Amino acid sequence: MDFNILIGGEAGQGLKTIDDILGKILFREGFNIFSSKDFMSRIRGGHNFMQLRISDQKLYGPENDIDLLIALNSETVEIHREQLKEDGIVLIEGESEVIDGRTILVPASVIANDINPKAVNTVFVGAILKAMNLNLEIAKKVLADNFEEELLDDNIKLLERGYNSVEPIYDNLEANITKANDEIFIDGNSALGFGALSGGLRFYSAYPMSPSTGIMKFLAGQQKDYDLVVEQAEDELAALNMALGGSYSGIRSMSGTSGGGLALMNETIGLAGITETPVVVADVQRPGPATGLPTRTGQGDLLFAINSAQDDFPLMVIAPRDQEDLFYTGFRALNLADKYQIPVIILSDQFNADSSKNIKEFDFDSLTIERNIISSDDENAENYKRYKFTEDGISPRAYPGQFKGETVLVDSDEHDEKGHIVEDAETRIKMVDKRACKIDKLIEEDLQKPNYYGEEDINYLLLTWGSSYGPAREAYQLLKEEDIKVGLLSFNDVWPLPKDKLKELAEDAELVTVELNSTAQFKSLIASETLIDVENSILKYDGRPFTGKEIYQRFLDEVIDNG
Amino acid sequence: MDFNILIGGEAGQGLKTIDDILGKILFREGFNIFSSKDFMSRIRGGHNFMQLRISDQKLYGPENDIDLLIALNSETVEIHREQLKEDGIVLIEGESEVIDGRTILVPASVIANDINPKAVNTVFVGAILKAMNLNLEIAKKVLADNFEEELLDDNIKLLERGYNSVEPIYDNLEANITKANDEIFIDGNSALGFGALSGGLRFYSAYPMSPSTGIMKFLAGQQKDYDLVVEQAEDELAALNMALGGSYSGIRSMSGTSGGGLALMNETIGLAGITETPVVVADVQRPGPATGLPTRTGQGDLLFAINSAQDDFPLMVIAPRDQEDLFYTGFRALNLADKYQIPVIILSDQFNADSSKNIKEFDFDSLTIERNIISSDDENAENYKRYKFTEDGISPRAYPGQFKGETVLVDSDEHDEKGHIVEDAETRIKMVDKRACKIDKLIEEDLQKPNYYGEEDINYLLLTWGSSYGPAREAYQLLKEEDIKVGLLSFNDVWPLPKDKLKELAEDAELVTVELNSTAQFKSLIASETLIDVENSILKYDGRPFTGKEIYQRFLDEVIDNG
Amino acid sequence: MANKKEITITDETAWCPGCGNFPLRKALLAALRDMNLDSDQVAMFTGIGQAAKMPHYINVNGFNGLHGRSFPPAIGTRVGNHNLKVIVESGDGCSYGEGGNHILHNIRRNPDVTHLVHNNQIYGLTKGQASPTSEEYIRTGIQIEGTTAKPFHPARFAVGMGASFVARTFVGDQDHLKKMVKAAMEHRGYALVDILQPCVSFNKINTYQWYSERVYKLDDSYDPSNIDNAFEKAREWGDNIPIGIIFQNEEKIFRDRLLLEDDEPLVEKDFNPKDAKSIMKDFK
Amino acid sequence: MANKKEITITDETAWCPGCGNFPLRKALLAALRDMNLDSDQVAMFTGIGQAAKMPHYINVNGFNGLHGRSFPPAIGTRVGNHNLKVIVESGDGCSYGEGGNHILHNIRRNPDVTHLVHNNQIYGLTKGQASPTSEEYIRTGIQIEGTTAKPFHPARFAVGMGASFVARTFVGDQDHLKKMVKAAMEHRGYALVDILQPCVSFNKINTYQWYSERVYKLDDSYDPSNIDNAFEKAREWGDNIPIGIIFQNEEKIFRDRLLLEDDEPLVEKDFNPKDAKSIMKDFK
Ligand SMILES: Cc1ncc(C[n+]2csc(CCOP(=O)(O)OP(=O)(O)O)c2C)c(N)n1
Ligand SMILES: Cc1ncc(C[n+]2csc(CCOP(=O)(O)OP(=O)(O)O)c2C)c(N)n1
Ligand code: SF4
Ligand code: SF4
Ligand SMILES: [Mg+2]
Ligand SMILES: [Mg+2]
Repeated sequence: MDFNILIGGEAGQGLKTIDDILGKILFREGFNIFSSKDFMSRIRGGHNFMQLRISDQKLYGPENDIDLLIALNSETVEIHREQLKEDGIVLIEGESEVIDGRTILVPASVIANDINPKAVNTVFVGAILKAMNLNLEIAKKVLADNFEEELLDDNIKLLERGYNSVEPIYDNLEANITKANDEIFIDGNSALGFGALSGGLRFYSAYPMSPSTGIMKFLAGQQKDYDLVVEQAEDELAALNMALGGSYSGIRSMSGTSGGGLALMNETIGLAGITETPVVVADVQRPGPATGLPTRTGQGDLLFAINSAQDDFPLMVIAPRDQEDLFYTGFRALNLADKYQIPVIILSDQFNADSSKNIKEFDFDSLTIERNIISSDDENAENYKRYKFTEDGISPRAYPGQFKGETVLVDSDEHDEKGHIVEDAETRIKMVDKRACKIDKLIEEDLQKPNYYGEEDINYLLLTWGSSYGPAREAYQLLKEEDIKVGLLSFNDVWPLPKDKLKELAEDAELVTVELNSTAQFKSLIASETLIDVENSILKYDGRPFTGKEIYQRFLDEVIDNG
Repeated sequence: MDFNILIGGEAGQGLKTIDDILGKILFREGFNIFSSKDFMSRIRGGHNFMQLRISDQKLYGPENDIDLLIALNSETVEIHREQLKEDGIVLIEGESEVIDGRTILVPASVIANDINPKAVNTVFVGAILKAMNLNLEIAKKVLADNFEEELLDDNIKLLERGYNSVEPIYDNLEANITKANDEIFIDGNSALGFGALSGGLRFYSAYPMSPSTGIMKFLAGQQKDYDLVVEQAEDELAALNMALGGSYSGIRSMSGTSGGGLALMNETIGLAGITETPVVVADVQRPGPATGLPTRTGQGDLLFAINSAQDDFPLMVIAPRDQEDLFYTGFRALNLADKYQIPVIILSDQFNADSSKNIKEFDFDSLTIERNIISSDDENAENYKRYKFTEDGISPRAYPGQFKGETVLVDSDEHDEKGHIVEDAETRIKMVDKRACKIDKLIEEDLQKPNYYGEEDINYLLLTWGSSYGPAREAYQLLKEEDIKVGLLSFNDVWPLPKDKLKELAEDAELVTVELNSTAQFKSLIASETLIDVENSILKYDGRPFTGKEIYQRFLDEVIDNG
Repeated sequence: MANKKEITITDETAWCPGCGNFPLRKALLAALRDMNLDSDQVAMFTGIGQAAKMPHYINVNGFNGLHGRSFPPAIGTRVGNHNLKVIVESGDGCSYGEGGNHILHNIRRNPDVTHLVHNNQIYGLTKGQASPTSEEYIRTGIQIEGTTAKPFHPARFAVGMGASFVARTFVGDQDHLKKMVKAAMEHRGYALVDILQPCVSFNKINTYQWYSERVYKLDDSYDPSNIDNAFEKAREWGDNIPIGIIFQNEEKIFRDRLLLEDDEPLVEKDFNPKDAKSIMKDFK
Repeated sequence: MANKKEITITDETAWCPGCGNFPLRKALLAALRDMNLDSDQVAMFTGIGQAAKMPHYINVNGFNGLHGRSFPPAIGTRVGNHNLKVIVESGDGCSYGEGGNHILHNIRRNPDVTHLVHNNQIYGLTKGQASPTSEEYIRTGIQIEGTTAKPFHPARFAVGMGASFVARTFVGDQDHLKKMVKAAMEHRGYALVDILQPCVSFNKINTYQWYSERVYKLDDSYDPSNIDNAFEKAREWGDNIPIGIIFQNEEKIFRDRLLLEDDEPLVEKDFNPKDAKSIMKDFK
């Protein structure tokens, strides 16, 4: 089964509530679920839509063809009519013009008017559940979790009336419930924030920017339960500099933004580099440049993130592939930043951030925090040198006030072991080399290999970084079903670039990157790092995510037909 | 002849005056001259030095071995003793301890005390000229140009007394005067500013930052004679945004900074990209990251400049190779920015900026300003569309108020032909493609090929971008003298990268980039753009420029011996 | 179609129904028309936010730049062509938050620019975080128990800084708003108009009602040239919020300090590279 | 060697002989010693400039960050460890120019931070361009006929903004300077000390003599808790320049508004990933 629901309407009509509640219900019912969102950059009006795809199989991304179209206004039908499957069904407000036999009218406003005119959306949820032939048991519990007590009764009434207003259509969806019990249903921004919080994050300072604000919101909400400070900075310059100050004082600190905000943090990323102050920055990408398409998705910041500031210094860039990865990356990035005393940039994107799916519960047993801060019995605690030369380039880290009589001095100028300004050539060279060699150790000890899906013997290799993994994974499966000898190499760590598996596979396969940008940035990166020629790139830069079928089709058209 | 003078002392001792005056004198005498500076990031004290190299041959860079060491303090002798040639001479203040037979005492303070205790430096100039066996005629004229009338007499007296205080040492330097008459002696920052001014620059807004401030200073000084506004901005964010506003209003506008300031301009460079607002930014590089080595030189911003902001958009990066190039680039960059409606980044560096050499007078006959602003009889003047789709991607440009009843709207969001915000996929794709295709035209019509020096048949190819050209040119000559089959390919335009000549030469030669950074950024760029493997890189990242001999020697050690 | 020169507004906007931006735009249009300005004579510089979308909805020249950077491009345009009437317009977050350094230093420059700030005391476009002007007891998804800083008071700040024109008005009073915009545009120099503008979607505190109950007009007895009075009035906030011209003073403007020879706009001046040739003699 | 805990100063500096930074450092050292602070108990945050080199010349914890960004890292450290005495110190260009937005908003946060600004009315390290506080008639290589903006007056601005402690002092009066630094450090909240500091190399206007002839001390009759008086005093500049505490007021500080459970510094708290496990139930 592969069942796809699209809910569309104006911003401000309460789409998100339908989506949230329905998503949770379907998740709790036990379906595999993938939920994605398409927002406009406005608060009211326009056209927004959400997609809920359910299946008995694990899902990796959204799908264009619609089984059930929930139209909160008639414009939604206009816009999405083409996507409706032959046997697709439309659920729409009662007053609207009927399109064909497969359109079901929901008298949502009429029903809502009786109880709460603003709660049209709950009526719709009821109607949808009936159409899908699911019962209301779980739905009521979800409502109870979502509404304050004084609103709950009304909403349950609305749900039931909606439920009773239509007839069931699908009768065997429930047969497709296969999901395991130990799963959660989480969006990418929350997963990333959750991962960082689990890593002992103490300070998150950021300036609101779509689509990254969800991380801040998740974390802000945890402040009462955890020893955590979330501070809205006056601008992105302050945001990251504040985080550096937090890190300097010894606490784990992080910032988050989107590309335009990252573009204000460049000098400070260099500061983290030269002062060797650990810090994590999440760049939740959207299309640019400048303001671009504020609420949409893209993967155009790869080379910009890697080349984050003037001159050379070590940094790491990680592009988590999905919600699960976002959690573990949030955790791991803090560990790596501390271990190597470097800035770590996490490249997420709107698609990753705003989509939810069912994933395994996070494995907290696997998580160990490693601060790499020296203790008072360390030999380096006396006559403390913040930038002591060591074999692996990593100096003993202490924080101000930690050791009686010792001070900690960090400097944005080139400096000596104590942190004092220097200008001599010899120290400069040693310090550049010291900083650079930390990356060698990172490559050896901590670089995550890309995930490989496929056989040994392939003709084509799909290459993804970050969130294109999901749709590409689906495409990979579709292609394999056609007996095309294809593999998928999905990168999470992108800088430094793990090369071995790529080199091995590249020997016999034709390479194809799949990227949401217009210049094939990953192809360029591969060329500069390995001199390997990527023959094809499936690119998209309209602000919308890939679907698996789309990649599949374009692969057939652009790669095989041209091959 | 190759005669090298080093003048050293503390900051604040008036070294720069000696250097300026002596440089001008030697230039006017008719020597080929190369003058470079090594400053510390402080105002007084420390150790600064300047080098004046003269020759009968054209000079391309500085030289380490010293013929004449002018020591304003004894520390200077300590520091530079090693560099002194066997027959080198030291001129030093009278009171200092005598080092050997080749040390000449100048009773500069004693002489100065009589007339003006602060003018020790003029005494030194006199002594140096005598040592070099040059007469005072030109020197007096230079003093007259440099000093206000009330100070002139005293300074001439000081000059003469200095002259009379020592004996001549070299007797045939004058025989080496070969320089043509139609030359000028100019530093890189002035040359760049001069080029831009000649290009009709109307507005320069910047925030002071070493080593770029000289551009601003040059231009500020022209404000009374030209229709030009130089504005010191509150920060770099303002600086570039102001320049964009100038350009929007229809005037040529520019900003300048160093790497740390460029790191604050990234978002705005993207804004120039998406609004298609022409603008030129000079990044006068210094070692980084962050504050780094503020007064020293480096070439570490190449990849940072190319990947200037989030997501993809067209821009151009030019790295002028010397003072002559800086002038023409300043001019040309404004033309190209206007023609393609893109941001153009000029990558200079401290070595380029603060060095002076004798070059041909600029050829004003070759300069034509091309604004590419439409006039009122253009068919596009009515119902004006700022972002009209055209075949080559270049839309007709007009400025606000230009046409009665027409408005000009530019937008940082993705937009339609009129400049209004859009979010639809179709327009987004067309606009990205429109912007991107401007670069195809640029590559075809305007991209400057690298200069090639050498034969057809070579074993080794030196590759430089920007200012390393000079020292590499000298090294190339030294290597050729050893019958090594070497060529030199010197890039000026680096983004987009002109590839043809490189591909042609790379077929049979071993490639060596020569760069002032620690990661061989040009090598990476070549790999990503051409898949060509650069086998060797001669790198330096201590903040000092290359010398020709140094590259020559390292070539022998690192390339040939390892080859 | 209206005469192309005439300033017009669009039917469509991306603003929420009931938003204070609509009456603001209405009064702005009326002011510009009253002043007989053609669409090509006005240039509007905005940042990013709901307010900042204004140049898409009113037919004047527009530079819709970056969040926080509405102001600097206006300076560039003042340099290039001072014949244009220049309006800088944006939200409170954009103008006082991200753009704080620019207002600080442009008060010092005192350019001939009208600065209209849609002060809805909230970040609208990003869905309701506290802005610098939010009341400290506001609760949002980020400020879950109020803000971590006391509010920024634009008029107080601007009078403190010595701005040459400081006014406050409210979208609920069309005549007043129009009057303030006109006075600002007629003022020679920098003129800040802080405009109280309810955000019906996200600001549940500072509603139309909230403002209506509190604002009062400065009457004729108030002397806006007296800095001490101005500072006192500028500090009033809470139960009584004065609207009107709080401070005004004629001073040198930015352009007066430039070293330009004459009054011809730079954009209209010709230039030939050879005009610069003589500079070469300095390097001889 | 002195007791390691004791705060000491270096012999070597990169400052010019005769620079006002020396007496400034001397008084700072005296103040810190008077307060019995050990070197490890103080953390100093600076930007870039001559003034900003201070942590290299006095032995306390130091974060010598970016030009204009001296302040934000201090906030991060206040979050992590409020047991440290935090000083933000930098030049006038760094603090009021490039860093303008941070002072604006940190006055609103009112963190427990002492802000020492070496106000030499010039950009020293970059060799003498006008700073925001330069007199408008200054001539420099860039401002060839004076500045294009009127000067920024730190005290006026800070009082205008409602800073909780605003003082001005002069390096020529060691006792006063020391007293001001101590008062600022004892103040609970944000304390700005604008320190008049001659730059002997580049500022030929505001010399020791210039300041000495103009400064006068606010006497005991002056009440720094009265905002109207403060605004009047804060505006005095030119022939008579008041030094002393111009305004002071106790208010909520930044830390008071955080949602932290107890007073233990975050840096000393333990954490186990499993503590966060229960959040998973929200996603069930
Ligand atoms: C550099 C940068 N940071 C953040 C954002 C995200 N952003 C867009 S609008 C906005 C706030 C808008 O608030 P305000 O200026 O008050 O305008 P309003 O929407 O309330 O009219 C923010 C934070 C951005 N576009 N660019
Ligand atoms: C982003 C950035 N812009 C510019 C500079 C160059 N810069 C260094 S110090 C300085 C001015 C210093 O003036 P001030 O803060 O008054 O300190 P002072 O040297 O006078 O003590 C400038 C502009 C820089 N380092 N970084
Ligand atoms: S979000 Fe608020 S300010 Fe923005 S348009 Fe809607 S009501 Fe107006
Ligand atoms: S330049 Fe001025 S401020 Fe800097 S050290 Fe020298 S005298 Fe002091
Ligand atoms: Mg707002
Ligand atoms: Mg200063």
